Amino acid sequence: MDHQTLVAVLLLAPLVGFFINGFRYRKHNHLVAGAIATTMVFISFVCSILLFLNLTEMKEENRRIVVSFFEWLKVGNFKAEFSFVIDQISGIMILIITGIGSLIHLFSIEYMHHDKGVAKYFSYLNLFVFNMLLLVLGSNLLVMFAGWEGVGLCSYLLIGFWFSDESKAAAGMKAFITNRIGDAAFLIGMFILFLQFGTIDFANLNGLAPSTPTHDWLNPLTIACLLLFIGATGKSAQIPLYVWLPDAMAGPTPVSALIHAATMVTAGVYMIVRLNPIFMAAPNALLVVAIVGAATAVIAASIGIVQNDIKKVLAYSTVSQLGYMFLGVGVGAFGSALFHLMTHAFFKALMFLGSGSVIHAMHEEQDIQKMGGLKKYLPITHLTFAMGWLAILGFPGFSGFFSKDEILWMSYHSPMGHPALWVAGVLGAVMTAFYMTRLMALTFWGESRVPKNIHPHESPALMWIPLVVLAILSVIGGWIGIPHIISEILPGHPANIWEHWLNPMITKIPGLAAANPQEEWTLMGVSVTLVLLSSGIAFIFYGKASELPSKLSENFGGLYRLLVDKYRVDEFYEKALIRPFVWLSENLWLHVDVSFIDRCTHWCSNFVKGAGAMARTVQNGNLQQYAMYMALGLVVILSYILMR
Amino acid sequence: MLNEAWIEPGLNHYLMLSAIIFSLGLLGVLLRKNAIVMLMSIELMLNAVNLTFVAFSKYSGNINGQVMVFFVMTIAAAEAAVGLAIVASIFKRFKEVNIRFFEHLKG
Amino acid sequence: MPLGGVIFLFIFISAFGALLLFIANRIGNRIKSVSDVKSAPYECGIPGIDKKDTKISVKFYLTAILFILFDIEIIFMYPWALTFKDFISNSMGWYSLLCMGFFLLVFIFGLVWEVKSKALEWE
Amino acid sequence: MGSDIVEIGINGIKLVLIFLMMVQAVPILVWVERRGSAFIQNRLGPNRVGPLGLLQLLADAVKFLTKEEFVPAKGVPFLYYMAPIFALVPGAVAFSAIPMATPLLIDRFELFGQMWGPYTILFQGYEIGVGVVFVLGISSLATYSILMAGWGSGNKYSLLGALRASAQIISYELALGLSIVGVLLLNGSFNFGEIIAAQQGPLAFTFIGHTVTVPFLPNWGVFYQPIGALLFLTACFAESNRLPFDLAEGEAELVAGFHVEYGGFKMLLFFIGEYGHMIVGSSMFIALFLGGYHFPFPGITPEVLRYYATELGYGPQGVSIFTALILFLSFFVKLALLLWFFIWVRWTLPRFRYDQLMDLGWKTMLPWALANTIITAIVIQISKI
Amino acid sequence: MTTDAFLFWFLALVTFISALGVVVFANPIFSALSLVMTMVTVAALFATLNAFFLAGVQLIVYAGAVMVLFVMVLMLFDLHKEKKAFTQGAFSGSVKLLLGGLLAGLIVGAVSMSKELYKAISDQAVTNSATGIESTKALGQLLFTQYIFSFEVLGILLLVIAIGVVALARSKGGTHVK
Repeated sequence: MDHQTLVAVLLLAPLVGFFINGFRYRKHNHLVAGAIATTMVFISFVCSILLFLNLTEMKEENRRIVVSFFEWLKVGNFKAEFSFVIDQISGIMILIITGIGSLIHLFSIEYMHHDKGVAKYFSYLNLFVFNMLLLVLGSNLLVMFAGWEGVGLCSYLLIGFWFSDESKAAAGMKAFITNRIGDAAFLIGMFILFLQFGTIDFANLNGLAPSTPTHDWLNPLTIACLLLFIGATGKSAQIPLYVWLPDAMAGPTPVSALIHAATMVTAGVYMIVRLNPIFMAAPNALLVVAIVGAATAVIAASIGIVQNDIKKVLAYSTVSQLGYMFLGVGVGAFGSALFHLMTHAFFKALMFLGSGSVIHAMHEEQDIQKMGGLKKYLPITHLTFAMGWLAILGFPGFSGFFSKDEILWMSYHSPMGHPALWVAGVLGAVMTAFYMTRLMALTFWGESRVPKNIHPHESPALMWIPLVVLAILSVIGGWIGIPHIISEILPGHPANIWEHWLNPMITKIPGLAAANPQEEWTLMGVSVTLVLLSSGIAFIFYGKASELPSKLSENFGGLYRLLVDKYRVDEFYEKALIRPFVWLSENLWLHVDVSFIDRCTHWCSNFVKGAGAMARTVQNGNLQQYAMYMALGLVVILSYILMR
Repeated sequence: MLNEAWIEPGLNHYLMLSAIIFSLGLLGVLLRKNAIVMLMSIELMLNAVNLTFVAFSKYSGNINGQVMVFFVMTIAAAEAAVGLAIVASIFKRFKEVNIRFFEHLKG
Repeated sequence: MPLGGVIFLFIFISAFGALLLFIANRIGNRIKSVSDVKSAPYECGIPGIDKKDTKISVKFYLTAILFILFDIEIIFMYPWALTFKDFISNSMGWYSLLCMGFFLLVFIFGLVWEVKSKALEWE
Repeated sequence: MGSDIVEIGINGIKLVLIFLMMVQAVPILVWVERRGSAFIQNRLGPNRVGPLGLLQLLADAVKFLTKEEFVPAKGVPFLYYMAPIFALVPGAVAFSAIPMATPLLIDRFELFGQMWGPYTILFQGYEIGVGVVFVLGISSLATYSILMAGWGSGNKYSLLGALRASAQIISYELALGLSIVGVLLLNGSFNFGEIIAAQQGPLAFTFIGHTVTVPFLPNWGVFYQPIGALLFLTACFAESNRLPFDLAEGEAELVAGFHVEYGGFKMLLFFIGEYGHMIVGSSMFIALFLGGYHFPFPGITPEVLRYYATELGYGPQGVSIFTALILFLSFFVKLALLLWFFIWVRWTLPRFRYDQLMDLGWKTMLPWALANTIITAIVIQISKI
Repeated sequence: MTTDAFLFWFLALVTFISALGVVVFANPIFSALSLVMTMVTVAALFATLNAFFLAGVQLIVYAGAVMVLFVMVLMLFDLHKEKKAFTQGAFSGSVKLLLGGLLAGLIVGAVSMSKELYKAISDQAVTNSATGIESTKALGQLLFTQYIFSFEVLGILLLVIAIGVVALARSKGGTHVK
């Protein structure tokens, strides 16, 4: 098969699945619908592998597959092809999306089998995969934006999947509206880029990016980059638009795993990596990205410490990890950010699915205070979850270690970084270690606090097979990107495949000094030690069922309440943005609209009414008279043309 | 006036004939009350246009015009089918084909 | 130019027929005044009902409409049949077959639908 | 029609002759029909007037001419008279497009003190490049005669008969039109001349690289398109409103269909029209499926005939006339046999019910014709004939 | 006056008269039959323009199918000569007549004053073949290559119409059943 067919199959297979399940969602039971949907995504996965293999066989200089289907839009000098590009970045992304996607589809078959709308669920999931592929593969901003909107829609549909519950429907709405704010910014950023460069094609844009960075805050490039970043904060749940993601946990758990952990929320990171030459030309924007990323990492992690809902903990963890990715992006370590994106996709999908398994076992109970000691009931889930736990901690040798360490190191070492960013990153990592250990301890270890009427049981094979696959990936996934200093002490000096692979696509950081191994070892040692320490404390706090947590929360009541209330951001938004807006609207309505504009319009309408009464004689419903006017117009135009 | 060159038919002759027939069809649409006759007049207009297409096709040596006529015929036949079906279902209920009567069907 | 022949034949036959009828009219047994009974529409002997408002099945024009639509589809097959061998010699036979295959698929779908919807049933 | 006045004249006379031939065939056919039906039904038929009742025709003509003339009270006189006249037109016009033999070559000759010629006179009314489409198009005009008659009579029975007849005709026109697509696919031509020329000689075709020759069979379309031929012939029966498809007349319920109010010579014209349809259908069937004017023996080709004629000492003009006449004989015999077949079927099969008739047209013949088309196309593509 | 010219003028005259008949006959059935005549002469005009296949299609589709439908429906409805066949209103009527006349006059005037278009290239054109087979084949080639999309869409359009017409014929007429 040639590339065109492969890409077409890759894209269309999920869409076909969407149509099959979507049109017959009342007829299909969970096995039929699940089999169709999973097969379709698996077909896509196979296509991705084939394409990726094709990619590896190509020469390094022009390692890209461009497939153009048709010209989508052509207005003046604005031209957008409906075309797709597969290069080092999107090649990896499609593997992640379709690979993890098919695992999660597989998991969903059993997880959703009690649900009535299971075929609808699968059709949405397939539509999501299609849109995500559109987003990732699009060779220009417009196609990407189409996918961007599409995943937003699917996210909305899936968060509000159980829309009969009002709060869940509201959560979907919240996600949608919050995303919309970001999307508007994204769109404006896109327009500015087009005005600036006259193209929206990624290859052309990246080629046209100025080589000398601009430090002007009001430079259109900086503004465009900031606007695009606002779009990214919407989709990737960063400050200030992160509030939707925790609420998005209202959706089915596999959805959280696929959309709100592994793929969609990383779209912002992907977009910035995709446009890295442009962003490199606007260091001010990158600085903002780094600060926002670091802040998000710390704040989200701190909220995560006190959450009791298993999925909420994971949600804040996701926000925090996304913060890491943006931190990496912000300091110019695009490759490391993408690396963390991948490892995070592995272990966070794993943990979400694991939590899904737990929730399934607990009969829809999500409060970790009511769990504990689940180790003996759910051995496989516990083991795999523990792998994810070690990975997210950054335990040496696990995947998260390599990627997180790389970002931390770069935030210190890169000329665009700053020690303060490193400190923030380590702080975030320490808190991450704390709340993840707390989660493990409260859920799996210690005394059982399970209510009497619930009898936890291990999930069926269809559910734990994806867990095992993801656990293996979480453990070994990091070894393709071993830092130099570690590879030097390892036998055979394994190369950093990841860096080598992405090298042609990533702009070099100007003025990057050679790494000082001693410095790097030190920093790594510090962060790992702190992380281990923190998880040890958490284990003592929660694993041993001590009194310490409650004492602490009493002593630091204010801080604790603040954390439990998630820094009262939602309330702040309510007070600072929504209320004034409503007040303004009401006043505008009462004083401007009713008393002034309405009068104008009434006058207008009266005028129109009068004029209409006169003109009505023309508009009498007589078809032949209408035809006569047409003929009259024809005669007039003809005589004008002839007499000219 | 009636010299030899004028008698020999050329593109202009066909165009003029088509214009006249088109105008007749137009008058039919404008003046007749019977909806079916109006539909027939529309067919007449379409035929006139087809004639123009074919004439241009011949005199420019371009077969595209004939393909267009083919399509126009199809669409015209389809239009007649739908139009007559509508008129027929109105007639079945109201026993009326006067176009002015159709105005009362709105709303 | 065969067209001249066609038109000639058209006119000739019409004239011939008219002439025959005229002769028959002249020779035929002509009646001075045709009685009302004789000229009344044939009604099997029972008194004729003046009202011509007979209910005639809508099937007739439905058949005619469907005939138009299917007839056009068949007409579209003629240029295809004519050029099929040319397409084959340009090794585009399968392409041509595929194009017409899709068209025929729609055609068959329409036919099956009409049969299923009982539009072609005559009680 | 021709390049000079004499050629135009010859062609005009030829057209008139073809038309008169068709008209003249009708009394003979009526006689054959009556005698044939009597033969089939084991009775005598007309046998009083003249030998074997042959002069019955003449007596009938006289009777028709002297029938009384009037227009029904509710009728529309113009349409009432136009309908029988128009019934003649489509049959004759379509029939003239079908070649009946090879062309005649006329040497130069002197007339009115001037030299004329040489001419090539086609043994057909006129040669139409898109003959098949032409014949179908002209035949489809036949409906108007029926509708005009039905309306012009001002009688509800005749109107109902006309509507039934026209619904039947158009329904079967679909199957008719579709059944010849296979032939068109095989020949890639609308021209009767080319289609007939392709059917010359022994049955020979190429199938996936192998050339198969059957020396004792002619290369006729009916061997390639048996289903198409069957459907075409059936549709021809329906098109000419013959039994078993004579629902339009329906003696029991419609008393005679659209010509219930007609009598005398006008009725005769309708008869001529009906037989004209039979003749057109038969000759088109001959041209498409039965090798046209070619002999059923693959050995006797026009070339062979020309050779014999040359051997007999004829000049080019004589050779062409000899060949054409012999081939015309072949055509004529085929036509006569087919017409007899029409008559035979009429007196053998009972009539369909109207719903059965429509079902046959729409639900049986149309799908079969479609299948035939598709299979033919696929076989052609695979075997690359 | 050549044969071609004679044919053209004869056909033009018949076409004009029958087209006029469509508009002026008070009895719709005569209008329809007049239109049939127009269709047939237009087919003949196509033939004078060497579009033989189209002439045949015109006969089959228009004269043989569409007009049969018209005539059948008119007969089914039992429409007789209408007492008021034309819309009333002397003023609008005259304006409409004037418009029709003006339109025809403008086009005819414009055409007659313009030079002969395309005279030079008309000789070697593919559409000038005597038998019409080449032009028909070219038409088929074009239909199945350049216009293939329109062709398939037409197929679907016809299907939609077939379904819609059956639905319409079934409807008891009107959505507001009182």
